[in-house]
Amino acid sequence: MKYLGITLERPKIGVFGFTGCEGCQLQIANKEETLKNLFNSIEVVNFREISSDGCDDYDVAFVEGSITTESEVTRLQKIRNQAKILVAIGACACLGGVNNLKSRFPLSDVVKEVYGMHPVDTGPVRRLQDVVSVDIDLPGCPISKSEFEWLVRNLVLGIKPQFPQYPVCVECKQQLNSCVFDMGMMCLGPVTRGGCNAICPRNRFGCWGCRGHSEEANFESLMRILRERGFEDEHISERINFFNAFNGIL
Amino acid sequence: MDVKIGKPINIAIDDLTRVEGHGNIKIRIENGKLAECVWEVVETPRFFEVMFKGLSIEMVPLLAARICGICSISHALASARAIERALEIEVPGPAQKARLLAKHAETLQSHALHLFFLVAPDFLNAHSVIPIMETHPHVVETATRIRGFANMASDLFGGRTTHPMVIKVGGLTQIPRKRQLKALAKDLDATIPYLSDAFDLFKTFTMPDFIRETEFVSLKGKREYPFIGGDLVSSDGVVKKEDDYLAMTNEYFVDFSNSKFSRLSRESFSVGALARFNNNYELLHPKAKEAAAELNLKPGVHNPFFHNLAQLVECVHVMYESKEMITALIDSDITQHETPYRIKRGEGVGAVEAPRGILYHHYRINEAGKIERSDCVIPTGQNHANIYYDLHKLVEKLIADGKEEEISRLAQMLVRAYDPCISCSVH
Amino acid sequence: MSKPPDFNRQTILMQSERGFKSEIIAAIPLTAKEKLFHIRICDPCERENFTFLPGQFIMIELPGCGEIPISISSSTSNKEFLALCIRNVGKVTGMLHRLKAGAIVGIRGPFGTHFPMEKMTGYNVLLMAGGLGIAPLRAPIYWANNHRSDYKDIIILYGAKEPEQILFGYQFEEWRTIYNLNILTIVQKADKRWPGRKGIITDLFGDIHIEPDNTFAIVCGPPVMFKFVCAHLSTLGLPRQRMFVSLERRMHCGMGKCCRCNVGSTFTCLDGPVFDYWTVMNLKEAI
Amino acid sequence: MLFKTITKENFRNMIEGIMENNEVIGPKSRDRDTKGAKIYRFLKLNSFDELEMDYTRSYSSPKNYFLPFKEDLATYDLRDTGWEQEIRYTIHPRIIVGMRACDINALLKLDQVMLKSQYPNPYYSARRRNTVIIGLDHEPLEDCFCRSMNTDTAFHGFDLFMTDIGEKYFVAINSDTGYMILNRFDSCEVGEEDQLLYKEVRGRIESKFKTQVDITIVPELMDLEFESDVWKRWGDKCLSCGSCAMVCPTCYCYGIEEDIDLNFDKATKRRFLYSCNLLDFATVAGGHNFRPEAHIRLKYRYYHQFRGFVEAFNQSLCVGCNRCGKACLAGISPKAVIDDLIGTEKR
Ligand SMILES: Cc1cc2nc3c(=O)[nH]c(=O)nc-3n(C[C@H](O)[C@H](O)[C@H](O)COP(=O)(O)OP(=O)(O)OC[C@H]3O[C@@H](n4cnc5c(N)ncnc54)[C@H](O)[C@@H]3O)c2cc1C
Ligand code: SF4
Ligand code: SF4
Ligand code: SF4
Repeated sequence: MKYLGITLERPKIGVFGFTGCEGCQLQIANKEETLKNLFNSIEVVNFREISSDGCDDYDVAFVEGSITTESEVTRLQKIRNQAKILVAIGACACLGGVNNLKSRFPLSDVVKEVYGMHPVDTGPVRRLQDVVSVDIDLPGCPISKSEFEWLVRNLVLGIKPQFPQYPVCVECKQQLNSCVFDMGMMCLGPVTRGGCNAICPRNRFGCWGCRGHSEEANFESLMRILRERGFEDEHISERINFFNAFNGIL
Repeated sequence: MDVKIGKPINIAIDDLTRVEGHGNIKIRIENGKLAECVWEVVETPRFFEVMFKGLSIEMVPLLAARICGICSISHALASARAIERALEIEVPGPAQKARLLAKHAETLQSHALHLFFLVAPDFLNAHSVIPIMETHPHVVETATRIRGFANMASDLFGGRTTHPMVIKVGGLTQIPRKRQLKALAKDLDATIPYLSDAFDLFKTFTMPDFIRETEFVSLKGKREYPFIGGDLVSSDGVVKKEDDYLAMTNEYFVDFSNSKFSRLSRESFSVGALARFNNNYELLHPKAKEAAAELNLKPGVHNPFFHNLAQLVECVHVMYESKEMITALIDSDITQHETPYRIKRGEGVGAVEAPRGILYHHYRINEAGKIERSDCVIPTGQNHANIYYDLHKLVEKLIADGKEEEISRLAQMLVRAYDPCISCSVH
Repeated sequence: MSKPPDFNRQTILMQSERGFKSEIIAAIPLTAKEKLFHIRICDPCERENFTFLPGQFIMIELPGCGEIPISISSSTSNKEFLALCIRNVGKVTGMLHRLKAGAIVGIRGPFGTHFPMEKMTGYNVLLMAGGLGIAPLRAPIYWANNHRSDYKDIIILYGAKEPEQILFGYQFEEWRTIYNLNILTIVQKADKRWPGRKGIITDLFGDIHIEPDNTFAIVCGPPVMFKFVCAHLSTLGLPRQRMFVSLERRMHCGMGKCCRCNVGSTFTCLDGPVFDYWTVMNLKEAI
Repeated sequence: MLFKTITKENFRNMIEGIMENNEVIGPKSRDRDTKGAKIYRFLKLNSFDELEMDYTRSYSSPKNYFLPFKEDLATYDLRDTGWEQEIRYTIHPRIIVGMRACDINALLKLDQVMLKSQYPNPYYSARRRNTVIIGLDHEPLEDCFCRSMNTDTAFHGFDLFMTDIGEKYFVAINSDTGYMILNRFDSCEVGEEDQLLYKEVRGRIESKFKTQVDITIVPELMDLEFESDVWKRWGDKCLSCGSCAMVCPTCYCYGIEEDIDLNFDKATKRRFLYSCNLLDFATVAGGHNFRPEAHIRLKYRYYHQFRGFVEAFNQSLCVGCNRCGKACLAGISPKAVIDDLIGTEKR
């Protein structure tokens, strides 16, 4: 592959999963129409979910899931040491994601509730960046294939990708959606990072903030708006903490 | 027969590939005897049952979907159904149809992913689908077409391919417009011919010869091949009500697995495509029955490798049934898509046939509309024990047949045939 | 306010949307961050017709990567190629720095206003640049040389952070001797090997004599520099309308459509980037 | 100007006739708000019955049919060191039914920038020339202030403009295309009674304006009150979400992005509408942001609308539809901000 005379290297990539639903990894294999081109521009050297071929010679590691055990920490550190670029994919890896909902209860109670006396290894929910340094956060729950491909194109070109700084509302308006607030629903679109084409409001469903907060989001104003519209704090807090994207607001 | 007192064989497959989640196979053969054979589930648990606690019911389908990246629609449906039963409300007819269509889309998506991307490489001597793109482009094209339709349908009925947001307590946030349905029907018509390519391919694969008498558990269909709700049935004759699922699953702990094991009439039982096929064959779409005949597949199969073929037959079933349902939707009034509800204290179970087998969600709601207790029983969780005992028998058979060199490959293929969804089972 | 050269409608469409294919004929490293690109419009006819005035800029495009505004830093009489001095700061500039001679890029333009060289006839010209600000000053310097007899004294004051960051230092001697200009440099930080002056650019005012009634000034550099320098010049008695600055703004079109470069009620790409300082003072949030 | 009338029945025939071979855009509703009122948007119509002639105000303006939210400007075939560019401005003819006077006036303002300036925008121009506009009068809503902006009536910029006079529409014809379309279907000459009815309707419309915004000294105030804490007050509420600019019929700020395909042999240059309220609108190389704070960006939007555009074209950019005020969750509306600036709003 060449671009304006520069030979482009196919980056060697590895895809790894930690504590998560593997939905993000699945997105990578999903929408096969472009799969062939995708594999033409990258070399997949480690992707357990779809391939038995596995080696540890990768440049870019895509890592899904949050970190909840010590053995995961060690595994992640190994990946970090190998990869030139480490990309956190999905809400679990970038934010902690829904996994963090368990943190509302003491850890010992959590284990007892599900496993009784049966011993299991688990710990607090950590984002990848709580454990190692992360180069790029690819947000979403799940990630979108088109954004993943866009990221790959940037990586191949050697460009640091610039994610939208603006909130979901921009794209929501561009879809000509009716604002779900007008229909009496709550939405975190005004403070959530855009880039998903407002897929939830498009489906008549408020945004839950899976992509993390937008740059310099105006939380105070949103809280005022939500309260004015009669949403109760308890309800708001539930929504805001769902993906662990807005720590400490409520 | 030569009695070989061979070298000890040690097979340790860490992180089995081409399955969802993390699981290990450990096999040790000493003095020509099976000394150890375990199916280890090492996935880290996420404690969904705790995560649900205290949440409002409206968030439940959303969170439930995150249990699994592949069968998120099933989880959303099972949880919504459980809550709706707790609230004692009925979802409007068109929404029920649309939900079933979403379900079908997922079944197709999941089966096609498994068959073409995860299973086919074993039969085509490849490590993954990537080299197959070069060597067998038509295989990939068939998969792409079928999954392309499935993706389009789940975008339409679920909002996106994974983690649907359209499925909500009481119905759906919206129902596709007729124009969209017509476009989908057209795409489906163009996709159905590709099924025969899939059949041509799978007819060339010989499933390994292995039989272990098994109890099969599934939903019990009344008039239709069952996917959402209804009675529970086992091939050993057990029939139970949906609410009585605990009597069907009987979960217990083993020390080498983070997922629970299950049993019913025997040491283990099996759920999934083969169980549905065996228990509800009569209710399959005529086209699917034809397809089964083409593969020489008759109800009462006890070879676990035939899970693959049963999945293929189900692909036929869901595609033809989807076609009929879409046509029916286009011809009917589809404006009603949700039932308003009042929050009240209650308890409910929702059973749904996920691609990998029967899935149960169970919630208790307090008067404020918050979840008090929840329980989810995952198909792969129910299959773990069966996989474990199958593995034993398979390895013993291979030792007896003197085919030790086959053990590793066939053991992996066996586990893969169940299409396990491990992270889901350790939710 | 002066308008850019007039085009007929056809060329406007051509230039504004299509642009010219151009070949990089040389990419010369100047410092660690800056490179000088020589770019030649591929089509000989288009090359011949391409004219610009000192201070104007072009949009340079790498298809699939992006398009950015860059000042032209070559002589208006150079018909062979355009020189662009580009600092590597991000996506497009970074990619440009990786390109080798032979690569084809797109250019649109020229856009914007120019330094009114014609008005300066008979005057002293004081050119002041900070850092990369020297890039847009090369065109007026060449112009002044080409019309040397039109102007009286020409003085260049150039300030940089460190000696290693001085741009075009290799030309200073030529400018001094052959072009007959006076050029003074100053750096903020340097070790002992630096024989020249240390300090900020306004320190150089002590070294030169400015006749306020007889001088035009051109100032290019970071916004903070305008403030100090222009304030200083006005205390010396230089009218603000005889000081010219070049503003930097974000730009996506160069044609007054994208509004990104809008300051107050003015578009930097149409009414600028070259403004006289009086106008700038009257623009809200200009500096 | 020529005037005719057309019966509602014939109007239906006309639209259906046009629809056979052309794309027709009109107000449609899908959702209802909490009070049960319909929420309208301009969308492609598949049948006449989808067209809602009694619509109030579309949530978003039909601007996007002239300046799409995203638009490919050029495509490239990349090869080795070079590339070939392809630009196409061809556009299929399109009919927009039901545009309000304010929206038509908004187009006229955009024309100033996009057609009549030094560098005409060929993409806009192609869309503008290939779009037939059929306007429609309506009674003002509570918060419409187009009257104050002098955009409550349209005298040009459309092909046909209709006023509902009961059984019939009273039609103003402003272009040859409009004339030809109307002539192909049964229309009638304007009778005395029609004229009376028309006057009555116009009178009724005019009497119903409730919201007034006094903009006489606003351009000056923009400069005088540049440092006023009015801006800070409203800016603190601003979510910097860009909704106002997206729904606005005249906001036209945009950005360019380029993209390359996975084979690295095709590239696209794309324009996307942007908003000056978005955080990175004015950042430049080196990370410097000329408008880092929400209130500065908010002020800038008003500055451009009520001061910058006035200086350039002797008219405000705002047409008074109050779509931005409606769309803004934080309740920032031109009326409120300007009143506050003038000092008429109780502080
Ligand atoms: C009239 C004018 C003349 C200029 N002349 C020169 C010159 O001669 N030499 C030189 O090196 N630079 C010059 N610049 C600056 C140059 O345009 C920016 O360095 C360039 O746009 C950065 O692009 P990038 O893709 O490399 O950076 P990006 O990776 O896009 O971003 C890096 C930073 O640049 C900002 N940026 C992005 N696009 C633009 C844009 N279109 N305009 C301004 N900032 C932007 C971003 O906000 C970001 O902060 C000039 C700018 C203007 C307005
Ligand atoms: S981010 Fe969402 S989709 Fe991705 S792994 Fe986590 S739960 Fe699954
Ligand atoms: S629905 Fe949400 S994202 Fe869309 S405009 Fe309204 S608040 Fe913004
Ligand atoms: S709308 Fe919100 S919740 Fe939905 S995908 Fe976008 S960021 Fe995530």
